[in-house]
Amino acid sequence: MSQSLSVSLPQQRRASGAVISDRWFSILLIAPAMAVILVFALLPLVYALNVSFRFADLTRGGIGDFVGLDNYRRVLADRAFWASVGVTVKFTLAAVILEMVLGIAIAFLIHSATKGKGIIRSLMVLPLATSAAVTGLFWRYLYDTQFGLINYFLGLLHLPQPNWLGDYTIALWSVVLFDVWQWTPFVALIALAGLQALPKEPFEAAELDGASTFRVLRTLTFPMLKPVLFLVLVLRTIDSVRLYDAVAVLTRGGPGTVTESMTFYLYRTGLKLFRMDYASTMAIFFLYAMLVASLFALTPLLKQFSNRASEG
Amino acid sequence: MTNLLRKSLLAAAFMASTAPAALAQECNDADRVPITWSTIAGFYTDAMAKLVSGFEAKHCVKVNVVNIDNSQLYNKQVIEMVGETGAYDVVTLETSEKAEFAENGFILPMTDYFADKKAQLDDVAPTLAALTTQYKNDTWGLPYYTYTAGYIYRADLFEDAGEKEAFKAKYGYDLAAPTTWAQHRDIAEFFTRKKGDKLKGEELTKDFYGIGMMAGPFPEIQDEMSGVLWSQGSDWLTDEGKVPVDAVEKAMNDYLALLKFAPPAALTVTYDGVMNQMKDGQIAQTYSFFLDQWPNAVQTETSVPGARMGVAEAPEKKAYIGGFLLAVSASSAHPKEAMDFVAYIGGHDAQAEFAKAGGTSTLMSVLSDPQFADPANRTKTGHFSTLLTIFDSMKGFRSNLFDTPFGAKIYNTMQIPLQAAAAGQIDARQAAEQLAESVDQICGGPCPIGK
Amino acid sequence: MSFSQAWDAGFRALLLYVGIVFVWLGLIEGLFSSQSTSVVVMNVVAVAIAVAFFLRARRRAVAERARAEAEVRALVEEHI
Amino acid sequence: MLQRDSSFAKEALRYGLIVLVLGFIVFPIFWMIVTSFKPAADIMVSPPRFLFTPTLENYYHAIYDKNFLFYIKNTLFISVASTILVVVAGSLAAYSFARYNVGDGHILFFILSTKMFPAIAVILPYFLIFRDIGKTDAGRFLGIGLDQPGALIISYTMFNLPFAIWLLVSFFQDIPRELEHSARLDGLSRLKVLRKVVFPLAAPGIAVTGVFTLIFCWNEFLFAYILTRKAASTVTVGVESFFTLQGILWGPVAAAATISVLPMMVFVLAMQRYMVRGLTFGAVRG
Repeated sequence: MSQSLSVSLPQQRRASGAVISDRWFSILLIAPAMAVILVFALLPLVYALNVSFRFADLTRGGIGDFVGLDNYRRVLADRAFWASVGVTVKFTLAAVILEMVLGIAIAFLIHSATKGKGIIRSLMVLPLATSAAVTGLFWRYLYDTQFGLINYFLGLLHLPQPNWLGDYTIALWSVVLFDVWQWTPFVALIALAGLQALPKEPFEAAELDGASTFRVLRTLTFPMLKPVLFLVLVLRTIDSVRLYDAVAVLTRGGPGTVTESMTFYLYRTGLKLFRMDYASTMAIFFLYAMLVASLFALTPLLKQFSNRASEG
Repeated sequence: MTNLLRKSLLAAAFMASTAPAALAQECNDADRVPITWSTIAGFYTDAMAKLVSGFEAKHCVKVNVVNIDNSQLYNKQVIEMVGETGAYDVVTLETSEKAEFAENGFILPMTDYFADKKAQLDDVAPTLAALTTQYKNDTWGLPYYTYTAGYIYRADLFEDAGEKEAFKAKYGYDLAAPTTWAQHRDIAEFFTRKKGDKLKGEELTKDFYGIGMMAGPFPEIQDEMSGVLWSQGSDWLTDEGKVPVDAVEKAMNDYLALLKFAPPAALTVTYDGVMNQMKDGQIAQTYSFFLDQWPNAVQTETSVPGARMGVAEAPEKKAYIGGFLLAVSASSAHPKEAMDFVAYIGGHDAQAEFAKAGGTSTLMSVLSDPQFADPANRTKTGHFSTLLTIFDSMKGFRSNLFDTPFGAKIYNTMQIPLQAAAAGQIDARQAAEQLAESVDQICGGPCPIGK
Repeated sequence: MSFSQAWDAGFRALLLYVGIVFVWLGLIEGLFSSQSTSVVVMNVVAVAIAVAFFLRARRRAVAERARAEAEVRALVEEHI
Repeated sequence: MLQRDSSFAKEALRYGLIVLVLGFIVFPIFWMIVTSFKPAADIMVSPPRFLFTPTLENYYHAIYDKNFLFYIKNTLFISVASTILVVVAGSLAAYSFARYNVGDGHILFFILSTKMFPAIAVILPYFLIFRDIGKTDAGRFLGIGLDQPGALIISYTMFNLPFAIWLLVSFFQDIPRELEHSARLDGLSRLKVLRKVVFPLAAPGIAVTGVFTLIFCWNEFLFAYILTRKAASTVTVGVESFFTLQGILWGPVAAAATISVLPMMVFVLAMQRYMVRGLTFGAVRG
């Protein structure tokens, strides 16, 4: 991964006669974290790999015989699995795009506000501090067609009153809306912090040159914000793909399976049907897809990390 | 049931529950054997605490009650069983889960334990006992609560002269609690009104619906449909362990026909939603509905002026028979004490106490106790007599769903196609076929039925 | 080829191997009448492709290293 | 940027929009808090009631009948302990990655990829691991086992470390090496340099990481639910105890939810000023 030719820099740095070398020091520093991660990440992975090649219905005798690749064949041929992949992709695209666009827009809106920034920011933090499992419940209450406030207000305005969570054509979008509510402030706050951290000089120079607002945005603001926005994008994507809480509390995958995300299907297979073999196999597919995706998404970030780390 | 028989049952039950009293005379807190009971959260908590201390007074045992949300109870218990942790000594099982726990050795048979307590066993409503405690000729515990379904309706609407007249004029027969599903549909249609229409001669300030239904993403949709399916003489599983696609399709179509008269929230709620709609005066009747909710439903009489609630047997005299079975975990370190606890909670004294608090008892001696038929107790136990009728009508009934060790998994999956059809995503035929397919997948072929 | 580069190439080759297995099981296996033949052929193909990928990465790394060394040498010579 | 040509109308429009956005963000939480003060008879009614006699009944029920503060206490202990572990272990590791580039990015990638494995797939192995650890003497001594706080603390530490390390690496890279070099030349040991120079400079980043970790731990449900039974249950699990057979007790749920959200809100609000600089994750450099 590293393109730098690691010539003989370390020797130079070992100037001050320490007890241990830099190399050992650096390894000692990561040791505590690695110990935890190795045990609690690798053991479950080994377990899942093992189980994915076996028959394993936990309610019937636990982990059983070796069955070769049968679980993989079955998962690949499982329509419900692919449907859940579709739901996850749809949800992730919709939620992440909406959150990024709205979040950035809100950040600009607040950034140029002259007064009350502190209080605005304080209020924006609130959804982040709550758990989807709890606030989701109250969104269910808001969405309710008989008692919910949303339809009540729509009724007052003589607008159509959709069955937010019961209509199979919009249930997924209602889950997206909930996610947007919870996470747009996160994007907005980070984008706002990014905006505020931007250096003043280039913008003053651009102003002197008489550059248009749009040109400033395109050539100065966005390029400078890009790293932080990219980071937020990656964070939100990883979280959205693992969508579970919101679905569990709002729709439980329903109506039918229209909101059944991959992780919810995984939950149903693993913790309702107790077919750990399929569940583990699906988890491995999931991991595989994420690894391939992150190889593309994260390599630039990691390269940046290691380049900066090996710079003197 | 004659008076004499009841008295002898009472006496037997009394003896069974008082016998060990002498043993526990000298008991230090340190000597108490700890047992843990996993049960449903918020389940008559106060009454249960009293019952538990009643048990602790007689036995040298400390009972630890763990409350779990109903929708998570099954998987939480299975995980502890599979892990053989012994964390739960007494588990709480839904009717469809019994066969799985019994077949896979998660719970201990109590046949021997009850060998000399036959009278207590016989006191459990026989219909309920057959479905909840029996599997492959063994007894697996005692049910301590039943949510057997019936029919709950707004009696004040049914007795209103104007409504009666209008109904008769429209349908040609008298408005009364329905005895067939066709009548039930007519009533649902009849009472469906828009805001501004008149109900009982008064103008409605909000939409009114003919029926409240539980088509949300919860297993209760199949409880509702069970009554319809069973009254057709069919079942969720044939004796060959297959889903009868045609019968399910028909039941599904009946269900869809009724759903037109239910509030839109029917697609997102379960029984508590229906009760909220009832208490807010939005619906006229239920479908096949859990009678244990009667104390809840009666609150409509205070929240809706002029309302009076009625309870009856479900149309065609068939409805879901449900009960929470108390069973003893195979990994329990103290099975003897755990069994004593099961016998105590399912026994007459505790059940009578429980009924006073509004719990729906499973014992004939309690259900038929005259004190609970007293009009003064109507708001808590007004449904007991109806329950007795239902048990009587359904005597000898068995469902293959409760006799297959895959019952729990099927039960946790079947709402998916049914609900998809209710939401209009697929039609009844597709739902039945999808159900057949997923049941086939769960069982890996035809489901074994253990009789 | 440094250890780091070998690791990287090896990891990618492994992902490639697994990917081929998944695609094979999902799309190609149906064309075979015997499952065991399919599995054997699949493994041969997947291993061949993964190894080829690794070797290519190795060749590139070696070439790049040689080029870089040549550049350094040139620079050093210039300075002298 | 836009300030220079802002007229009054424009400013009014801006604040109008801001109020709209804030309304959307705050309203659901506001409604939850309102519900927590409603008598049971005023909650599930149509049309919704905006005027009612406030009551503390729901809080009474949540705190006294359901002993909700017990869950708060558990959660507080577990979350704070996990956060401390994550911040300490994460900072050390992140510094190592940032300065010494251990593993040339591969270990960092591996650490990140552990976050990609779905939690639901690891929950049963975790259950079995903690069951077995709990049976050993060490497990009993350290309180690591099913239904003990240690199991959750370790799980949460594991789940937050990748994210934490990732965030922290960029903060440490922002610290000029020259400072460390001169400190070293002044004769400070490497650990002293870490403590006296590096960590104080990276404080905003560490704070942000800590805040996110704490929020995650506080709000986590699945692990808390599977790995605990009663003694170590956390607030998210505790809220479930209001889902009764008579239906969801909306008033008490709202009260419990308000109580459980409150500490987080206060904490986040208190940290908010401090967080602003940290929130850029060191990714924006002037």
